[in-house]
Amino acid sequence: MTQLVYLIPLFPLLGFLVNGIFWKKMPKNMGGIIGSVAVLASFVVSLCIFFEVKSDSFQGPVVVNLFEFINSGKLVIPFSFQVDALSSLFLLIITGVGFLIHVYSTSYMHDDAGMVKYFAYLNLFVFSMLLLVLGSNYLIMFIGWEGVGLCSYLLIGFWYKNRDYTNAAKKAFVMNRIGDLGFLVGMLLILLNYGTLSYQEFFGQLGSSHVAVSNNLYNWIAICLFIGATGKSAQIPLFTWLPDAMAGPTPVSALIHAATMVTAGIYMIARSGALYSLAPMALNIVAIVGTATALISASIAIKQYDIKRVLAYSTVSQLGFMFIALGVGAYTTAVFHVMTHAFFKALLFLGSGSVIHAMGGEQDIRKMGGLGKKMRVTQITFLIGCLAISGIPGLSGFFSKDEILAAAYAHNPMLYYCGLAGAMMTAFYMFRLYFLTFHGKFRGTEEQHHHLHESPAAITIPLMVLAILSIVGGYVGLPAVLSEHHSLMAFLKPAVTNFDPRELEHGTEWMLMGLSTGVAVIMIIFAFVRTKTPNFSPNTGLAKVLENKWYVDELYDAIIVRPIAALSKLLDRFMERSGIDGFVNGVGKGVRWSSDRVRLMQSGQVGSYIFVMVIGMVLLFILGFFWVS
Amino acid sequence: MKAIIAATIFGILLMFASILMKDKKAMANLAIVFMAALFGVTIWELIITPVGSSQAYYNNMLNISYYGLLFNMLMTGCSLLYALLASKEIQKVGVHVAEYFALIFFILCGVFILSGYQNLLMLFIGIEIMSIPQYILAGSDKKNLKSSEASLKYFLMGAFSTGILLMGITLLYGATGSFNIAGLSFLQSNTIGPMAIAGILFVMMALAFKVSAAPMHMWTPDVYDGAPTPFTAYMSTIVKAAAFIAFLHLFQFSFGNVSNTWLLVLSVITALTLFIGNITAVFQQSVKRMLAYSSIAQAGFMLFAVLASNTMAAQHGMIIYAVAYSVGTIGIFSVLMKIKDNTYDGFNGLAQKEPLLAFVATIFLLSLAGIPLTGGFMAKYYVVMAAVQQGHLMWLVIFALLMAAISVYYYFRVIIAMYFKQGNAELSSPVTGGDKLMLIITAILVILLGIAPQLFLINI
Amino acid sequence: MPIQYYLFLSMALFCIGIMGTLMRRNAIIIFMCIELMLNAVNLLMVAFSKMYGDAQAQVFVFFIMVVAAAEVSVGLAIIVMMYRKVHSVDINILNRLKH
Amino acid sequence: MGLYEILFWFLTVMALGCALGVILSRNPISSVLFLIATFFAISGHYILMNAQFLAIVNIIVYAGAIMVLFLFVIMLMNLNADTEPQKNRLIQLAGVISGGILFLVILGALRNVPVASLERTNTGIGLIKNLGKVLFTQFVLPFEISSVLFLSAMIGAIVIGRKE
Repeated sequence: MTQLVYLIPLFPLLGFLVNGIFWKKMPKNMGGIIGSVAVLASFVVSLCIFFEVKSDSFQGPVVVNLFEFINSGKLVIPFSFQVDALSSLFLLIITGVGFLIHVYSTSYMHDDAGMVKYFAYLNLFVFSMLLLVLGSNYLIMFIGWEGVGLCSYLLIGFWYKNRDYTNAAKKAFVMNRIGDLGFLVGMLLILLNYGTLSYQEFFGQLGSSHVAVSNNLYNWIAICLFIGATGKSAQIPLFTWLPDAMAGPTPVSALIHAATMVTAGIYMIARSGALYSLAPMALNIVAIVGTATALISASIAIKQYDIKRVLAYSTVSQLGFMFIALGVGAYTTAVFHVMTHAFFKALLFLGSGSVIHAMGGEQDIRKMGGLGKKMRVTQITFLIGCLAISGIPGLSGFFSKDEILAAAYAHNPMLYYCGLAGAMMTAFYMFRLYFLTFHGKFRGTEEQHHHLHESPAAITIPLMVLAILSIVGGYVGLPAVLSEHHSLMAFLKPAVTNFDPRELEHGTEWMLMGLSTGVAVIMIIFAFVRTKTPNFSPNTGLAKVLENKWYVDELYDAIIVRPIAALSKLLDRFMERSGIDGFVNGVGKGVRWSSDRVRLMQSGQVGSYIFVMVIGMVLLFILGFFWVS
Repeated sequence: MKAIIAATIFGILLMFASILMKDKKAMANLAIVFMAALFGVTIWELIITPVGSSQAYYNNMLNISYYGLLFNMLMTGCSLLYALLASKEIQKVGVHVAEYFALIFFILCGVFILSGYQNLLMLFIGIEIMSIPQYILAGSDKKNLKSSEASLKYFLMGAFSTGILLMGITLLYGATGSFNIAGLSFLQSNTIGPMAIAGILFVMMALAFKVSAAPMHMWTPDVYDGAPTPFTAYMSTIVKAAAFIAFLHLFQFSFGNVSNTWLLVLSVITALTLFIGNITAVFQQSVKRMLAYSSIAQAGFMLFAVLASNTMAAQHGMIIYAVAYSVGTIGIFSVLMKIKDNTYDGFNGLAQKEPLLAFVATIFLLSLAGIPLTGGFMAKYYVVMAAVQQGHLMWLVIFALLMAAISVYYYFRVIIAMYFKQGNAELSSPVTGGDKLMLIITAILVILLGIAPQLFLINI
Repeated sequence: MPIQYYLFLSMALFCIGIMGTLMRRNAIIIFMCIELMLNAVNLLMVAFSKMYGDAQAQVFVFFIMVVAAAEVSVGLAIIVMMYRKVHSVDINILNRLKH
Repeated sequence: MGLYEILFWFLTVMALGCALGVILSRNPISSVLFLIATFFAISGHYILMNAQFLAIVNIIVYAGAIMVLFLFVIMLMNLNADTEPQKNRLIQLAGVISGGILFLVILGALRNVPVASLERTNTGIGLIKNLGKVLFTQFVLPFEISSVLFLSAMIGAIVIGRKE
């Protein structure tokens, strides 16, 4: 069965091709069905492979060679897939959640003229994501990595009639490219020092002595890869694109910006666990960045009024939690949280989509309220999601978050307290959102009120499935105090090198669990009290800073975007706009005379071009003659 | 050698055919048939040559290797693609259709010489055979003052660079007493003196001019902008690739021995080229001009192959880059030729009006930007990998990647205009079924290069 | 005569040619300066030929003349074409293409 | 200082002086004439180096054909000192300085070139017979290929020169 792994990305690719080629002629429903069936087929194959990997007879990772990709002298890179516990788990998450979101989209996007195109993009995304997790070397991972970035760009900008949306898409793409740069450099460092990009060969050489390297190299490679991860997984400093990316259709936010693509960075680091274990400095950086992201974005989420933005900042914050887990070496725990987060965050996004659908496109929670009466299913499933993310015992989020906190505590109590503060804020903003949306009085217009209705089955069924998963998803990884057997960890053990947080004393663990639960409950009650009488007066002081997202975008604008634009403009003038005249004119009237003179040289065109050539030649000659020798 | 003779003969035949045939379209079709025949000749020559062998001709004037023949074959293939895509536009430029095509055949003759020269005289003649037709083609749209201006500018600067090249060749001769670049007495690391270094630097500058590398790039935007678009497409692709193969050839066979003398200078040139090309492309308002600057930026990447000329990956990378860049650029230019207004605004809303045109244009732009699964990515990957293997160039590689990230901005501006903006993109001529077919084939080639680059590196 | 004398003479002529291209605005004069550069190269080539006692370099000079002749015919044709349009050979008026 | 040296220095001064005349004279016609004089000086150098045939060819081809073509064009356009646009002094100065720096840089780089003296004896390689032999044996390929160059130039004259 593992030899058939190429089928998994093949189905979405076919779906993309069919939908992409015939998007003008295809009936809308047909496009949705093709898209969903393609992902369903992949899901079925993934399930089969998952069970095969899970069975005892499965021996180690299987590498399936498809064809030779690059063959150049010493370097041979095949196009091959690697099947092991880690990739098969991600396959399930991607295709499973992906399928539910496809089904949801058939209803959600029904009124959109570009529905077939939308499904084509979505399938292309699933294809790229599968490539990312299936590849057996960093190059294929990178191809998938860029592919998902491109699809995210296309889907964020899907409703391109709004100018802000295309800007958001551009921002997402540029930020991702900056991160990709780090990834690429890391990849090149590996290539330079080890002559291979394949996971198995690279990790195999890591510990061995014949590649004489210092720990510094490990750290550098690990940091470069992590820069890539910060871009894709929206960590500080490259996180501002994710909230803006909410411009895309809601199912896209659920699939790409919550469940799958943004977790690619976690996948990458978990995959490279063998490397990170040798790079303590890089791990510390990961942990610190993760903590900072978790706290800052959670604090921003507290004061947001756009339902999707709250969820977006919450996603950033949860990703921060995952990075904390990675940073303390608990890779499986991070993967565990990826899984549970995929369930409950997809649920929350889809729930918010259902709300937005009912409200006729309104996303401001100040204009909602009391929706619970009209939308029972959405309310209940949303509540389950909120409980799960807040870490209420018995739901999936509790188990994974608790494991992260325990691991952090074992590593460094300081990290634990920060994490706890993050969890506290999470519970508050989620329930603030929940209460403002579903309870109290309706604050929208009369017309919206009239239109309120529960969504159709294609929307509610995925909600219900995800709600069930959000409840039971955590039972694959019970904490040590409750069970001796942590099935997820046992499953991932062959694929992921790991630190086991369960070495804590039982008493300590009970205490940690109790503390986080207690805090969550208190915050929920606090949120309930605060939202009883909603007060939307303009914010002042810290709240205003939070509402404006700590002014991070403005900061970037001032220190990066503007200087680059200015430099570009300057060069443009200086080099090409026959422009020393322009430059000199700008200095003032006093130099107009000389401006006139200088302009004569520049407007000489051919003459000035040859002039630049000669000057350049002279300088390079000086460099070549007197510098080198 | 067969290809050189065939290209010349086809060119001459076309000149005579223009006496007999007055119909432009028939002329163009005849030229396409000839081009296909030339493609056949290059394939035949490739097949009968044993893998990895090389054959010297006429007292080592030429030394045609399998690698060079493969390059010839691929470039002729690209020329065929170009002829098919652009023949209608070429007919619009002026009345001398047969002459234009004859010049293109002569340029190809120069290309074939440059892929296998072994004597500096052949390098000089090859470059001139390639350049003089370009001066003429640039000025062929006589109704348009811009075209004449481009031609004159190109001519003056080109002649200037010829002087530089000749000075370099003379100094190299003075230092070694030989014109044979693979000769035993030519440039050995233990005997190299200041005169040889001066020669190397002069030749490097002149070749930098031909591949439009900074600081010798100044002609590029003006000439590419002013020349008739179909000829810009040819000048910026096949001709440039040939200049690069000449560059690589020289550095691989002779200058490679003494790389410590020029590596720093060439790295600085590469960095400058990348910087100027990418940064200035950002601020352009005309897509045609943006493509001119982007061709400077792409040249910066191709210089990586020259920098690492002694590695296998560099030689593979050069072929992949030449093909990927040529095919992608020919593709995007043939889309550009269909658009009436060459500014970014001219592309607004193209996706609504001509979805196929917009789609293939997107693929070409993605390839130029180096997004994975397109040829452009593979090409960049190969050359960067070669530079990494060479060592000592990590700073340049990182800088190049940064610049590649910037390049996404201006390539994507076109995509945004096509897909995300409202507008009524006007076409200069209707897109026929044949055009569509050719564009789809071109796009498939771009993707194929990205998925299976090995297909294009037959046996090397 | 030491070869240096010819080397420096030729370099001096070459650089005078370059100065000329930088100083003048008349396209024809610029072109003439380029011819001067080519002649400087020819002179040096012949000197080296004498130094090595090798006829190759003199044949090379031949080819340079051949190419120069071809370039002149094309170049003057282009200049004349330009003159017909704008009635000037001043390169400063060639500024429709910029930015 | 023998006749050889006197001739050498005379021709050198003449070549440099006339070259300066080319770039400094205001009247295009005198520029052309100065250039022709430079070519004569260079031909004189060729004779000193026993490249007799090249000396003749240089005069016939360059001074005789190419420069006459230039003169034709200049007279056709009726250019003279008054119509010749002049660049600004500053720019001219910049041109002189950058050209001069280039000269100095090359001079500095090449000052250590090993000294080799050119023999005064006549080796006979510059005779038409020897050159012909080399040209038609060793260099036969470039000789044939340069015909392509002339074909292109011919086409250029047609495409560019002919009125439509």
